[in-house]
Amino acid sequence: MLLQLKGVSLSFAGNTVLDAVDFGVERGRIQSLIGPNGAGKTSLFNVITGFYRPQLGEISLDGQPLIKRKPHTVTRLGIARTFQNVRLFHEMSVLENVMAGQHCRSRAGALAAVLRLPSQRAEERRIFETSLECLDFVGLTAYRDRLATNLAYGHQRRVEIARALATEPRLLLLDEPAAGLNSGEKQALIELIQRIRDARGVSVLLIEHDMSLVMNVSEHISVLDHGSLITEGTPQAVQNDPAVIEAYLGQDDEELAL
Amino acid sequence: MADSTPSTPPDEERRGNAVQRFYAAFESPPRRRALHLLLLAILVVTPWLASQYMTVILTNALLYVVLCLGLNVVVGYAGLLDLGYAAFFAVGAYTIGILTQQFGINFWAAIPFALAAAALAGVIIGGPTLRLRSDYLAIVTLGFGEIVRFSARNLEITGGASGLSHIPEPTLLGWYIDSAIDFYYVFAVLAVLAYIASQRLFDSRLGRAWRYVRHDEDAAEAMGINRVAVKLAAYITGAIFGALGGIFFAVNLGAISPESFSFQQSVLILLAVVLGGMGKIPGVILGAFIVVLGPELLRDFGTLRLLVFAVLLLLIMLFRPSGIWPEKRS
Amino acid sequence: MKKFVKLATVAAAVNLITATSAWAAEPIVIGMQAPTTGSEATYGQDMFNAISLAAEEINADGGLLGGRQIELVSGDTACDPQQSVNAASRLASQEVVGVVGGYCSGATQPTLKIYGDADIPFVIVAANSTQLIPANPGNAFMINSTGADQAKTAVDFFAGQDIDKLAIVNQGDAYSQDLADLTRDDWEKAGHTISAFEVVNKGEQDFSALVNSIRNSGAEAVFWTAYYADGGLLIRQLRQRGFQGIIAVGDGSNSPQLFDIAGRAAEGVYAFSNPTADFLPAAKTFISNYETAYDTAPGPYAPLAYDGMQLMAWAINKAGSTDADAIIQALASADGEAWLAGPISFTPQHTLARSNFVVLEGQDGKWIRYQP
Amino acid sequence: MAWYDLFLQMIVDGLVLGAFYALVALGYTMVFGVIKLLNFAHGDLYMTGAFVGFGALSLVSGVFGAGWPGIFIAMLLSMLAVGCLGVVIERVAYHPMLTAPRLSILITALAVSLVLQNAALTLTGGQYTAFRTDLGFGGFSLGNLFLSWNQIVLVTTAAVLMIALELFVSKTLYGRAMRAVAIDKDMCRMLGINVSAVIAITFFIGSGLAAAAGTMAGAYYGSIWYFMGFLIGLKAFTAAVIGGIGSITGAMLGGLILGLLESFGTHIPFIGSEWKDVFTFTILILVLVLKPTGLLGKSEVERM
Repeated sequence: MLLQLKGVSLSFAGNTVLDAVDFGVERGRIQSLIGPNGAGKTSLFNVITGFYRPQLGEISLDGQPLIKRKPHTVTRLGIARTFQNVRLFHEMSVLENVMAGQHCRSRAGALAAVLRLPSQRAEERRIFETSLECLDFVGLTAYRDRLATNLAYGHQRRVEIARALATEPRLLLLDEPAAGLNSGEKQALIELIQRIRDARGVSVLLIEHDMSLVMNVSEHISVLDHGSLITEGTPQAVQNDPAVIEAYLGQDDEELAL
Repeated sequence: MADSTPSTPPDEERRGNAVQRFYAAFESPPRRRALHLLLLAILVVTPWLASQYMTVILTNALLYVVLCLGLNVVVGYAGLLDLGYAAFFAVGAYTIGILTQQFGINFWAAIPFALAAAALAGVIIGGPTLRLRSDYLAIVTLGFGEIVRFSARNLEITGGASGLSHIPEPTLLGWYIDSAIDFYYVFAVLAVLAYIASQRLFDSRLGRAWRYVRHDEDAAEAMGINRVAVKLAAYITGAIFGALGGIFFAVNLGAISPESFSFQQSVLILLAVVLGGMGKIPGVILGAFIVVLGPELLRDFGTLRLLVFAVLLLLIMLFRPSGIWPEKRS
Repeated sequence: MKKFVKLATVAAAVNLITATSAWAAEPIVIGMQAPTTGSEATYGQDMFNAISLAAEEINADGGLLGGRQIELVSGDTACDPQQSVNAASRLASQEVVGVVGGYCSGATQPTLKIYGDADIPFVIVAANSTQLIPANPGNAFMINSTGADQAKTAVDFFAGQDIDKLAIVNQGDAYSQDLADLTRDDWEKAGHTISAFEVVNKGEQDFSALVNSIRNSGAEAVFWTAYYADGGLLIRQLRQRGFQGIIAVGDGSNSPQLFDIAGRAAEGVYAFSNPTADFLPAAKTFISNYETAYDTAPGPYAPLAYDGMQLMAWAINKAGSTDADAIIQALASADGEAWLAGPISFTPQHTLARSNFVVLEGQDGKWIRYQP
Repeated sequence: MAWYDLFLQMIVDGLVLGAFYALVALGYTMVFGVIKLLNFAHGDLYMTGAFVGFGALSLVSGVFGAGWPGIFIAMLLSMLAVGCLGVVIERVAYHPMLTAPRLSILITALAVSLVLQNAALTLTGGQYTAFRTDLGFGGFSLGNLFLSWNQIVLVTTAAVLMIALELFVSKTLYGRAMRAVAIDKDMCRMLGINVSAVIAITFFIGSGLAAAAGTMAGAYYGSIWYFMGFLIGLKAFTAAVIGGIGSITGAMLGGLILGLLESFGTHIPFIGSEWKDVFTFTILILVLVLKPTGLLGKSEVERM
């Protein structure tokens, strides 16, 4: 297990959001987390990445405890994420956006920058090259000097993924990466996710509502409902699980594209 | 946070080009170098052409360039509203004054202590408060600025309300730095150094981190950026710029008193930064010159000049929040 | 600059031909330094008026050095150290022969170095903190008695009122803190008790806590060493709270405006003051000239400012040239020269050799000379 | 004075001072509640209120005299005028900035403060203006404790204004709308509440209260000047923070607490009067760092 959650519970002002969730992601796997709206999927992401602090439970990455760690530490330990509503640094260039990911893999401080020490210059070059490589990986090198905010939405999603890859993660969390994409872009996304795992050896966990994409790309699916994990397994197994069907039928959800 | 909300799109269209130009400028250094050399030449020649009064005013403007570039790191780069910036200016000035005048320590040997004192002050006030929301931070820094001023006024070691006088003039290789022209060159060197440092910081890992944090704290943190540490770095960097200005301010005047480090002083520095355009180095330098030269040119207007400045600040915020320095166009 | 030199040459040439015709002679430029903006603006304006009046009289009498007219240029210090440095540099750049003025010790202090470096004689007419003495490079002369003299006047006065416990309140600026410290030291040296030594911040309105401390300390008298605006508030609140003891104020509060703010509470308040025009026998014509020219009565520093200009003119004439060192020597040699405010001679430290302080008492909304 | 007399006297003084702080703090907290803006110009509205009140008093004193009746009329006129000024400021300066980055709107507020201050500076030439009234020094003594009639009228007026505000906010439609807007503007818009009008009313009331405090302070202390809003603005903000910013009851409580703290703080050994403001600012910083929600404030919603 790369990522392991044990008995994680989270509540806000008495409302239970996550209820004793046991959950794991195996190394080298592409895994999906699905569930109806309000099931607690994004909260689970926020708990893993340190943005929320669960009241109970343990989280570990490769056996290293993550609980009570700040988000930036979690990222440095090897978990990168994207956001449901793209959160790029709008007023900065695409390349500068991606360079953000390299921050936690570099160390030069103010003094080194002011003196332009050789080590700092070498590091800047490395940041530049790594970021360019990540941008190339998602196929957006041509846009590197554009302002992020001027990019098409689909491209913005890819920049966000490149930025996350630039943190050199072991595990990548994607929060609804296909939302707002057209079918061509979705196909490209599936390929990108697979390349991320195959070419870079990064495990992927995604939250997604588009079931055809989920079924297509995932090797393992976990289903969350009302803050509890109700089932897990291969796409086929989950697809046929009566508990899943009930969870989704329990509410009228037109996004259910099974 | 609302900080990430984009403003009007057409403006950004132009800025897209600005960034392109920014990188393009890197690719054609000869033009930049020529411009820099020209400005440097003007800086060197000016005092030989100007009257003593002009030299003094320009020295003052160069001091403000240093201070404004320092505050620009805090406000422009990292997006932290600091209303007590004069406090760091004061810490630098008083530390040098006390060490050289009361303890007889050599001026140059005292500089590291003054810088360390400012950095320490930055840590003490920034450490616990930088995690606060931005408007709380503004008021805390204001309170801190007043505390420093009141302390300078009340303590014996700082000379009370009269402040310190007879701060010895520094020597450099046996040469007494004491005339107006000497100090003009001292501040010219400081301003050039501050300019280079600002430029290099902007263009570094830390400089980018400041901008990430300013745009979207959560996204920055998700990218592995420790926002409190990064803000603290901005705060300390700004403190050191301010202290550097204060150190030479003290030896230039030879006397310092608490009134030089009032809230109005902090506001004036902030005004220059906002006027020129937060985060834009050439704009901030222009702002510093306007804030110093403007009141001198408006001398005959009396108190009206302060009102003119206040209205100007308001109009800038309402109609051109990015400052008067133009965005580059393709 | 070139043009100026040319003009000067022409003027000199003309001078040779037409002996001493006033219109042809090169004017003597004198700088005035005082705050004409900011909270102390009225004092500064008053000083400028008085200096101008003196200069006009001298010019009408045929000017200086055998016919050269005085030309005045002004520098506004706004009572702010940095602004006063700018103003002083500007005056120095205008190649003034001398400077008359100086109000607000804190703002005057940094200008001393500028005039010292530029070798310009400086007659300080109002600022009187003892902090100015060590900062004087030798070219400045203080014709107002110093804080030390005022402290002595205050101590003599309070001692004469059979008082032991004195409360001193200052405003945390250079001038009032200096006066407060000096008075405290003198008072304690005289074997008396300081029952409270307090500071208020400029612009504060509520002094109730302070008044409580003072009353609680058993003070028999209160000495306010700072300016009239906040002093008025303090006097009012002291009397409102039933403080019955003596209240006295320093020369920063000897303005008639104190009565505006303190109202009836200012009745019976004492003030230590440099001689204001009303109490100077020699100032009768001055007052009427001033009122004709400016449509208002001369303020507390008008006589000293007038004297400052007269002293500078006297020194230039005595030096016989506009050479700075000669003028400085002439100033230092002043021996009982007198215009409105009494004879002027200097100590080796270039401060007034005698104390010019008088005691005033508030009666019916006016200051009158106090006769013990 | 015996210690208990002093103690009582300090409580009385603290209450008077606290009443001023509370009135000004209410404006901070109300504006902060509805648009999450720290209105730097608020202290200067207090100053403006004092000058307008002064002008109004000289107009009406012919008819109503310059005693409390005249002062009350002047105060009401000043509240009205400064209330409108507050609305104009909101419309002209803050409204266009509501979606801008927070840094921009904070600097805008600072700019408005400087404009008001320097306008007053220019108009008055930086001079203190004597605020002449017919108020006497009368009062009564309880033992060594002295209470002036003016103090009693002042505290009563402040209390009446604050009770009226509390009733307005809790009982009227607009008051309820105000609270709703403070919680969720978008939802209010959907429900058909005129959010702009509610914000305008909030500014009107907040500014009006500052003007009331300004006029009363002018009449009580007897002099006004352009910079009088700075220090009280800072202190009222401190009061609002102590009470919990955004909470109306908190602002009142905070004002009283700060008034008492200052009244007592001056008597703490080693903290002489020269350290008084350092003491206040230290309290402000400590509260912000240790308990930013203050005594009665609600904790902020989780991040993200």
